[in-house]
Amino acid sequence: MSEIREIILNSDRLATDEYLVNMGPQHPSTHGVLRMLVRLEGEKVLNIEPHIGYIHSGIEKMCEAISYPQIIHLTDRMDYLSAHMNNEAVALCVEKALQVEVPDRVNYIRTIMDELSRLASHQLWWCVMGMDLGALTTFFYGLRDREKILDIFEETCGARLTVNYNLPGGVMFDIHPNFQKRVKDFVKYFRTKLPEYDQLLSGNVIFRERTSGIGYLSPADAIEYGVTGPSGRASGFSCDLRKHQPYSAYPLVKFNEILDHRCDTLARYEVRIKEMYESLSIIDQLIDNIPEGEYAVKMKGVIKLPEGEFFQRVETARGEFGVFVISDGKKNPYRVKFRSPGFSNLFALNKMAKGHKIADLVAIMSTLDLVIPDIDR
Amino acid sequence: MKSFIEYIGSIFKGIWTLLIGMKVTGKYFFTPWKNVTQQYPENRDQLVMFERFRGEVIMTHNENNEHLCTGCGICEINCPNGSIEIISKSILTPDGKKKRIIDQHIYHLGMCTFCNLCVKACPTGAIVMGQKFEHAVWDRSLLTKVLNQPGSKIEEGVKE
Amino acid sequence: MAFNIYDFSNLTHTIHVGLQESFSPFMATTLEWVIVGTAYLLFVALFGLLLVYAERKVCAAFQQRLGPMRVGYWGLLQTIADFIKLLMKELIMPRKADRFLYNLAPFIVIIASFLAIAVIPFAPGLQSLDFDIGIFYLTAVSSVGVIGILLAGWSSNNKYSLIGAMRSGAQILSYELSVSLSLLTMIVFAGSMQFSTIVEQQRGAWFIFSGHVPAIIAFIVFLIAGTAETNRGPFDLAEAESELTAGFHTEYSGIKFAFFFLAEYINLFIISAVATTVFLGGWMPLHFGNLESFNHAMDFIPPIVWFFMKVWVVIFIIMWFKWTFPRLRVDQILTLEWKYLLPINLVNILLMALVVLTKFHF
Amino acid sequence: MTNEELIAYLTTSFPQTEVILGSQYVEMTVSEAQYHSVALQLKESKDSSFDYLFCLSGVDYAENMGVICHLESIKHRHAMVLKVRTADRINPSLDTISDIWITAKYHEREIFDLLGIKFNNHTDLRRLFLEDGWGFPLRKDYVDEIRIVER
Repeated sequence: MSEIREIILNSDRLATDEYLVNMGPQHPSTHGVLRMLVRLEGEKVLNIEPHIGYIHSGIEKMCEAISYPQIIHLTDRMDYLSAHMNNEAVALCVEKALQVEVPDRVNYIRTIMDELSRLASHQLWWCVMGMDLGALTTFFYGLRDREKILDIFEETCGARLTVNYNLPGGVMFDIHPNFQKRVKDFVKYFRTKLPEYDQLLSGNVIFRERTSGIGYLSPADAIEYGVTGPSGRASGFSCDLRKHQPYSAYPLVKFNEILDHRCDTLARYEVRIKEMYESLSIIDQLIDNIPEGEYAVKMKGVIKLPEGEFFQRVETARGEFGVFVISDGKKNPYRVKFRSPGFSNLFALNKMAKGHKIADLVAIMSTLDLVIPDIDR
Repeated sequence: MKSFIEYIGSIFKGIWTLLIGMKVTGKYFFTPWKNVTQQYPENRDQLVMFERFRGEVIMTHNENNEHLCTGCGICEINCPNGSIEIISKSILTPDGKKKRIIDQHIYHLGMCTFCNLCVKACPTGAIVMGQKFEHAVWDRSLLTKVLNQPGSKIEEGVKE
Repeated sequence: MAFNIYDFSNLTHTIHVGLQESFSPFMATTLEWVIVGTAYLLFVALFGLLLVYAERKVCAAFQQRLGPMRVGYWGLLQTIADFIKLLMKELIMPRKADRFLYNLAPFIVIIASFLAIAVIPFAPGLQSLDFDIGIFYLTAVSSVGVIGILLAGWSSNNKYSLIGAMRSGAQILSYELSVSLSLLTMIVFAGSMQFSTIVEQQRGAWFIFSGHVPAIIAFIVFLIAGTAETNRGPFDLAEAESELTAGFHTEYSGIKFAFFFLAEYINLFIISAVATTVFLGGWMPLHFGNLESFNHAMDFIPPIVWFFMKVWVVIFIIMWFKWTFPRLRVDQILTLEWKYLLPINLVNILLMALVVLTKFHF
Repeated sequence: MTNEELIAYLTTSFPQTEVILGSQYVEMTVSEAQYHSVALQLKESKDSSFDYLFCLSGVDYAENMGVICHLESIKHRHAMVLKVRTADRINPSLDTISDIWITAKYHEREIFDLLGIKFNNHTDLRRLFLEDGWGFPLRKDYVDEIRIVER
């Protein structure tokens, strides 16, 4: 047998060759304009080299020319699925620099909105994950439920996706009178729909076979590559900033940091599904107790940060989002750096997908939950 | 023998999970009245946007064709994208003083990101967010709008 | 002309005799060929369009949507509009494609489907080919299509296409085995490979009832393997939209793409029609033992209606698979065949032989 | 370790560096030559064990270029900032730390792309976002008359 193999491998006529395939920039599974140079041997993935920058928009450069409230609205456009968390990061950073204490009401509103956007993001991730694996129906069920959250956003913030709801020192509007009722209705509704997600996908034997044992990322590698968020926590890397460096109303609520030590695609999937349950319980704890008070602190017309360096980390739906502001005392920052979760997560892909099949590469990419503007910035 | 039983068991368990999945989709198939599709152009009349929805910047005018804009330019400063341009002019008030008033409040809808900062900053509440969302036009130049209506003037008693 | 909705043999016989009397034998045979060919072409085109429309509506209903609603009443003319659009599209060919094979591939695929459809008995007298090796012929010609797919993948000089075609080849070759073996199980039961005989034997009870356990197992296996053979549902690896963009027909456009598309749906019809004929009694009405009045009422429904009702049920089930399950991976698809379906099938044949020997059937 | 303990630890371990308490984190400024060895020691040492590099940013300080590393220890849950400045502004270069934290490999590529800081011994130093031949947009003297509109 081995002799035949030898002959086949050495023969000129039957020489095998590696395949170099460009996945993207236009490819159904890259969810945006990401190009991956994939080296294949038949179906097996030998190496992946991500090429990014197709929608690099120079947000960091733009930020150097505009004022702080205006920076907030640009962060919407980075990780558009966690737009509210990104907004909040900048707002918190400015508040920290100016040592402004925001009212409790603001903290509560921000935390509820955070969790709602986390839910919306995870719902979109879930339906897209199903679609990547070929179960097209999940896409519509996920979006159906997400619409309800977007309606809540629209009623209170005025926009569905790029909400721009935060301002330094508070939020832009008070919550809408219907807000609490709508959120409670949604939580009740979504608690009935979440088990359906499990029935449709999580329990499915094909799905479990497709995902378990695929895309192993060891805890040490997760830290080394800086893979945060649900992807990192599925590798046992305890990186939930809501727990470790609580901000807004997170110190007041009880919730579990979901950790999984299986480190594979299924673990990353289940961490996100469990996080949805946690988010629901956080909203439950907060929604009835929103304290009365002001929805924003009165700030100066032109906000100037004191000279210095300020860093704020928040936990978005994809992982750790950091805002690093270097101020020289003017109304524009001297330098702004956004530490985006997708950037670090993307480059762990090669480590995870090497040696698996093309179909697994798609599944692994799905569970990393990449948003390309977040990577390109 | 044990592995054989596991083999048979795995078949039945697998089929069972598949059937559970089919139950979910089947349930929706046989309850078509729960469909969530909205027939968009047909349901235009029922479509009411939320009052805070940010569709475009508009300037409110009362029945006498008067607005609240003083032409101070704060919205122009606050706009991150430069989508607002204020063109003001000087007039002589009846009591003989020179006064700057708004000539044209130009709004580039195509550049606007609907961040609401201009509305938030406006000291007199002259501009608000409108709920219209069907902005598609054939020519890009149509997206540049003049918000104050022709012949309109500032309402009496608005503080500068 | 003696037209009878319950039996088409009079009609076909009258046409045959009429043609023979008016023309020379050669002319008459040629004309018959033309008539039959046109009838099949028309049927396939119309049924294909209907199937595409049905698929879109069914999948919409599974997904809580409405599906096409704009063209015609409830979007009935949507697929016709799509077809016209496809006809008007420019035919694009990659510069380095193998011209001859690239153009040949869609025809091979669609011809294979046409060949297979010839043996399907729609109703009494409505079957153009009825030989004694009908099932054998069907399994033989239905696997010709894979050659077309392999050619398409190879000749379009596209990496995605080639991967898709190779997947499709591996998949269809494996699942051909399961389709044949599950049909073989029923041949053991029926004792014949002729479609008309098989249908006739189910006059009392359909095979899926009279053959009980082994027949049901064979039916399930046939459904799974059949879905895999049509490259549909959870087995659509050859197209695998999220992995290979469009798989083997990535580089095809216009009418050539339409051929692949149509062939896929005809294959769906063929698999359903074979399942109907072999397991669900073909055009035979539903009869229950001694419920005389019920049986009589069932007899009023014409056989052709029975046939298409059953076909639609099977098609619906296959569509249900497609719109519920995630796609399998290429190694899992082979595992499923060689480690699960094949052993089950072999044991099942043995079981069926025992059932037939002991006459433990209805 | 608390910030005070960390300051004490860092001043004793790295006597030739400058350690201050910034607005939030302990900030340590090292010279160009020490940069790599200090970073390595910060990661390897049991007491500090800064194993997680959560942000790496390049800054143009008008007279020279700087790189700022934000480090965290997963074991001890303390964080610090490591700063370094290059000597040259036009052709700045630094030792890479991508052999210490893998994630730095891509952050360094980004810094190289946007600020033009060269990292010695980096295995794969190419532009990340922009085309070859593009300027370094995050430098303060970058001009682009077409795309940058001054207000």
